Amino acid sequence: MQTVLNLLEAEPIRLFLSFGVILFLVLNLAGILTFAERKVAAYIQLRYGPNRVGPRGFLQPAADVVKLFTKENVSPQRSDLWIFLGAPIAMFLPAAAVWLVVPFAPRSVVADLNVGIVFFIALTSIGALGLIMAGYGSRSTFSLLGAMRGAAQMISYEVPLILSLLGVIMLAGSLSFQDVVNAQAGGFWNWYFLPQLPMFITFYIAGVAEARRVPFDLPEGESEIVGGFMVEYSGMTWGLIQASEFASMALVSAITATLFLGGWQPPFPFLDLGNFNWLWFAIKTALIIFTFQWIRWSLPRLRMDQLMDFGWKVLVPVCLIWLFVTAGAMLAFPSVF
Amino acid sequence: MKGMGITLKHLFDKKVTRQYPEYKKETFERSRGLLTVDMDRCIACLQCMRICPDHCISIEQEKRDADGSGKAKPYAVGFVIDDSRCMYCSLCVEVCPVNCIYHTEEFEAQAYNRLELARQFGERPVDPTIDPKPAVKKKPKAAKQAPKKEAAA
Amino acid sequence: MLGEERKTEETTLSQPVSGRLANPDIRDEFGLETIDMNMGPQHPAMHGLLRLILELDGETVVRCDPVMGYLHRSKEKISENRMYPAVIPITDRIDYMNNMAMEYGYCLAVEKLLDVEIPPRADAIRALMNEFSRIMSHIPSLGFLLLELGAFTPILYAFRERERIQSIMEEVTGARMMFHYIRLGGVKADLPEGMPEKMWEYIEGLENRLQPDFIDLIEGNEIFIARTRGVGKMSPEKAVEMGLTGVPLRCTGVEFDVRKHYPYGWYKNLDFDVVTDDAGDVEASYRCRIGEVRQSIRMIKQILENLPGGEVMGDTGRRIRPAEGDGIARVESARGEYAVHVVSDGSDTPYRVHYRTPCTVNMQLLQEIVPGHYLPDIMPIMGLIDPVSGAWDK
Amino acid sequence: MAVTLPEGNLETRLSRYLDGFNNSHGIEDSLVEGDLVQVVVGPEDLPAVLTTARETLGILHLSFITVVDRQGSFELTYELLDLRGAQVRVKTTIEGDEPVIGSVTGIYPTANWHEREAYDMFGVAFRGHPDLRRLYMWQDHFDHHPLLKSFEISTRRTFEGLR
Repeated sequence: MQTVLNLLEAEPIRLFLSFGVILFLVLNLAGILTFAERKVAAYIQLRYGPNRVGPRGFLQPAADVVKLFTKENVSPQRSDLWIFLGAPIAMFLPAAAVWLVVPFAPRSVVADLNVGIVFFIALTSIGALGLIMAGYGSRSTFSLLGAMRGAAQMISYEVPLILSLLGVIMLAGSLSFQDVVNAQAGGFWNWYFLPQLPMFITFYIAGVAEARRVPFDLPEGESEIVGGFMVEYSGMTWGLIQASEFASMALVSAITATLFLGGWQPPFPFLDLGNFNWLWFAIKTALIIFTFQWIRWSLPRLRMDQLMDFGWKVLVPVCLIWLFVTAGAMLAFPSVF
Repeated sequence: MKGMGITLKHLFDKKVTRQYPEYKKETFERSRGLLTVDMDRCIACLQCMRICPDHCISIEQEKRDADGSGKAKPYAVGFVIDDSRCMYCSLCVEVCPVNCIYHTEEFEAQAYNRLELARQFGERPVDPTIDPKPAVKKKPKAAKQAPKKEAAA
Repeated sequence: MLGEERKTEETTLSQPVSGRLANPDIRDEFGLETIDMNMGPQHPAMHGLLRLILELDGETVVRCDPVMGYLHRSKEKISENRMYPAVIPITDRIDYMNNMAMEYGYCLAVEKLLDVEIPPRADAIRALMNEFSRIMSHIPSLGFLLLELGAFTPILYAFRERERIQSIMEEVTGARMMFHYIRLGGVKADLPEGMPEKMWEYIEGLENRLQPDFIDLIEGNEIFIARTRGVGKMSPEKAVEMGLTGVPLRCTGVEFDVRKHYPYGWYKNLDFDVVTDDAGDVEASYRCRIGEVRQSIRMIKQILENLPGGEVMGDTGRRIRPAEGDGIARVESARGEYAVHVVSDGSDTPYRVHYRTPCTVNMQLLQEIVPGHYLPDIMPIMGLIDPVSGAWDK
Repeated sequence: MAVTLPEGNLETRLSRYLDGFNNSHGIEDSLVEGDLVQVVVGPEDLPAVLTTARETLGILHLSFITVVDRQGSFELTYELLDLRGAQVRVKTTIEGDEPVIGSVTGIYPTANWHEREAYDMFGVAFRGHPDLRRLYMWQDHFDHHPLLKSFEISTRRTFEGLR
C-alpha cells in the first residue's frame, strides 16, 4: 500500500494523475456551473428553473451532455475545417491548464510553480487565439465580427488585469500563488483586498471581461451578432466552447479568491479547519461565481466603444495610480510591509 | 446600480411560474376552449358554416323526417369541426339559433396528424379536406334592382 | 401589365445595392471595404420577421435597408372575402400585442357607415379594455428594449404583468390574446360580476410595482443610460416629415395623440395628459412609455369610478349591411395612429379594407436614422419604434 | 418646438383649407362635414394639390394612401391630418388598367412606403418615386398584384399533401 502511494507521489506519475483529476473536475465544474447559472437566473426571474431531470433537476447537466454528444456536429460548407474544429480545443485547454497552479489547500496544488502568476497570465492570453480561430474558421460575418470584438476586448483588458496583479506581487514579494496565499494568513484583515481595494475591483472587472460575461459579453452579444464567434458551432464543439467559458469563469473567480481573498485561509484564525481548509477556498470561489451570475442577470451590455473607453480611460489609470501609491507606501513605511 | 438590489430581492421572492402538466390554469366561465356540438339539437341551418372566418366547419345536409312530424326537414348527417383551422372566435356560438354549438373548457388540442384534429360529430364522417362552400358574396336586393329601375326609366 | 414601370423596377434592382441609400460621408474615409450583412429574418433579437440588409464599415452601419413581407398574410384581401362581423377576429391578428385597438379601429370605421347608436356603457368598457391593452403592450416593450440591450431579466418581470392582465382579460373576454370582444355596435358582453373591484386591485398593485421593477431596475442603471442616451436622436421636423405617430413622435416633443386631438368614444369624457419628451432618443421613448402607462392607469381609474350603466350592445340588426361609402376611423394604438378605411358597396362583405398600421410607417425611420450608428445601436432603435411583425406586414 | 402646428378654431381652419384648395386649383368636388374636408381632384393635379396642402396650408401629416380597384378605374384616397383635429381627404380617380400617377414623396417623404405598398398591391406606378420596389411581395418571379379584384383567391384547402 505504502509503496503504491509512494509511486503515485513520484513526480511524473503524480503530475499526470493530478492533471487527470483536474481535467475531470473542470469538465464537471462546467456542468455544475451551467446548472447553477440556470437556477440563479430562474430564481432572479421568479421562475423555478430546471426541475424535471432527477431530484430538483440535479441531473439536468448530465442530460444536457448526453444531448450534446448525440447531436450532429455541423460545420459550414466553406469553413476552414481544421481551424474550425481546432478552435474549441484551443479555447478549452488553456482554461483547464491554469488550474494546475491554483492552490486548493495548503499542500494540494498540482504544480507549485514559482512563476505561477506569469503562467496564469500567459495562458489566459492564449484564449484570445481560440476566439480568433473560431471566428475566422467558421466563415460568417457574425462570427468574424464577434472574433474581432473578442480579440480587441481580451487584449485590451489584459492590460488592467496584469497591472492590477502587480500590487499583490509587490506586497507578497513573490510570483508563486502559494506564497501569496501564505502571506495573507491570520484573519481577513490581512487579506489583500483591503489595502488593494481599487486593484481588487479592477481585477474583478477585468476578470469579468476576460471571462466574456455580461456586461462585457460583446463577442457573443446574442441580441446583436447572434452568439458571435460560436454562431456556427453545434453539438459537442459548442459544448466544449461553453465548457471553456464556464471553466474560465470559475478560474477567474478562483484566482480572485486566491490573490485578494486569502485563498484557503480562514477569515478568522479560530476557524482553521486543518486539512479541510479547501472548504474556505470553495466557499469564496462560489461566492464570487454567484456575483458573476447575479451581475449577468441584472445588467445590460456595454457597447464596443464604451467598453474600450472604460478599459483604457478608467481601469488602466486607476491601476497605475494605485501602483504608485502602493510603491510609495512600501518605500515610506518599510516596517509595515 | 440600483437594479442589482432589486434582482437580489427577487431572488427570494415567491415564484410565479406554474408547473404546467400538474397544475393547469384555471378556466373562466367565458373561456373559449374547444368547440363541441350537441347533434340532437342541431337543425342544420348552416349559419355557423357560413359565418366561420376560417371555414373550419363542414356540414353534410340531408332532408330527413327525424322528429316524426311527417315533414322532411334539413338534418345534419355529417358535422366536422377542423381544429387545425379553428381560431376560437366564438362567432359560430353566437350565431347558432338553437345553442347547439358551444365552447368546452378543454384547451389541449394536439395530434400527430392534422387529420386527427378534425373532429367528427355526425353519424357519417365528412371529409375535412373538401372545402365547404365559401362565403358567397351576395348583393342586397336594392343594389340589384337599382340598375333595372334605371333601365326601365 | 405594367411593362414600362416594371422595367424601371428592374433597373433599380440591377444597380449595385450599395449605391442607393448610402451616406457617402461615412464610407471610404480610409478607402476601406465594407461588409454586407443580413440581419434577420431569423435573428434572436429581431422583433418578429424583419430582414435588414446592412452595409458595415467595421461596426458602423453605412446603409440599412429593411425588407418586409415575411409575415404577410394579406389581411386586406382576406377581409374582402369575409362578412363584416367575421373580419373582427382577423383584425385581432394584425397587431398581436395590442389587439383591442385593432378591433376598436375596425368597429369604429364600420359603425360610421352603419346606423347604430353605441350605448355609453359599451363605449366606456371599450375605452377601459383599450387602456388595459395599452399597458399590456407598453410594459413588455420596455422589457424587449432591455432584452435587446442584453439584460434578460426585465422581460420576465414585464411578462409577469402581462400574464396577470391577460388573466383579467380572459375573464372578461374569454381569450388571453385574441379577444374578439369589441363588436359592431357595442361589446360582446358586460363585465362579469366583481370585475371592476378586481381591476381596481390589480391597477393599484401595478402602480406599486412600476417603481421598483421597471423604473429603478431600468433607469437606475448607468449602463442603460449610457447605451440609450443620444442613440437614435431625431429632430421633431424629421419626425413629422417621416409621418411618425405614437411614442416615436411624442418623444421628440411634438404633442400629438389621436385620443386627445381626434377624440373618439369615451375618450371625450376622460381627463389625461399627452406625455411628451424633448430628447427624441431611445431613453426619451422609454420615459414616454412609462408616462403613458401611468396615464393609462389614471384613465382606468377614472372609467372605473364613473362606469355608466345600461346596455352594452346597440341594435345592429341580424344582417349587417352598411351603407355604401367610405368609413374611415382612427384610434391611438400602443404604437401610434392606427387608421382603418372601409369601403362598402352595400353588400355583406367589405369592398375594400385598408389598415394603416403605425408600425409600417414608423419603420421607415430605420433606413433614415440607422446609418451612422454602431451595429449594437440598431436594437435600441428598434426598441424606440417598437414594431410588431404582424402589424407591419398586415 | 421647431414644428409649427396650426392653431385656432376648427371651423375657421376647415374653411381656410377649402378656400386654399379652391383658390389655386380646379377642384372637381368638395365637401365639408364635421372635422373633414374632402376634395376630389383630377389625377394630374394631385401632386400640386398636395404641395399646396403642405407648403401653403401647413398640413404636415400624410396618414395613408388607399387605393380601391373599381374594376376599370382606380380610386386613390390621400388622407391628410393637420394633427390638431382636422382631416383633409383628397380623392382622385385614375381611369384604365395601367394606372400611373405622380409621386408625392418629394412633398411628404413618408409617402415612400405608402406608395411602395400601393405599387405592390395594385400595380399603381408612381412617377418620380426614388425607390419603387415591392414592399411585401417577393421581388422576382411574382408578376401579380394581389389586391386587384382580378386576382382570384381560392379558399380551397391547399395543404392536402401536408396532411
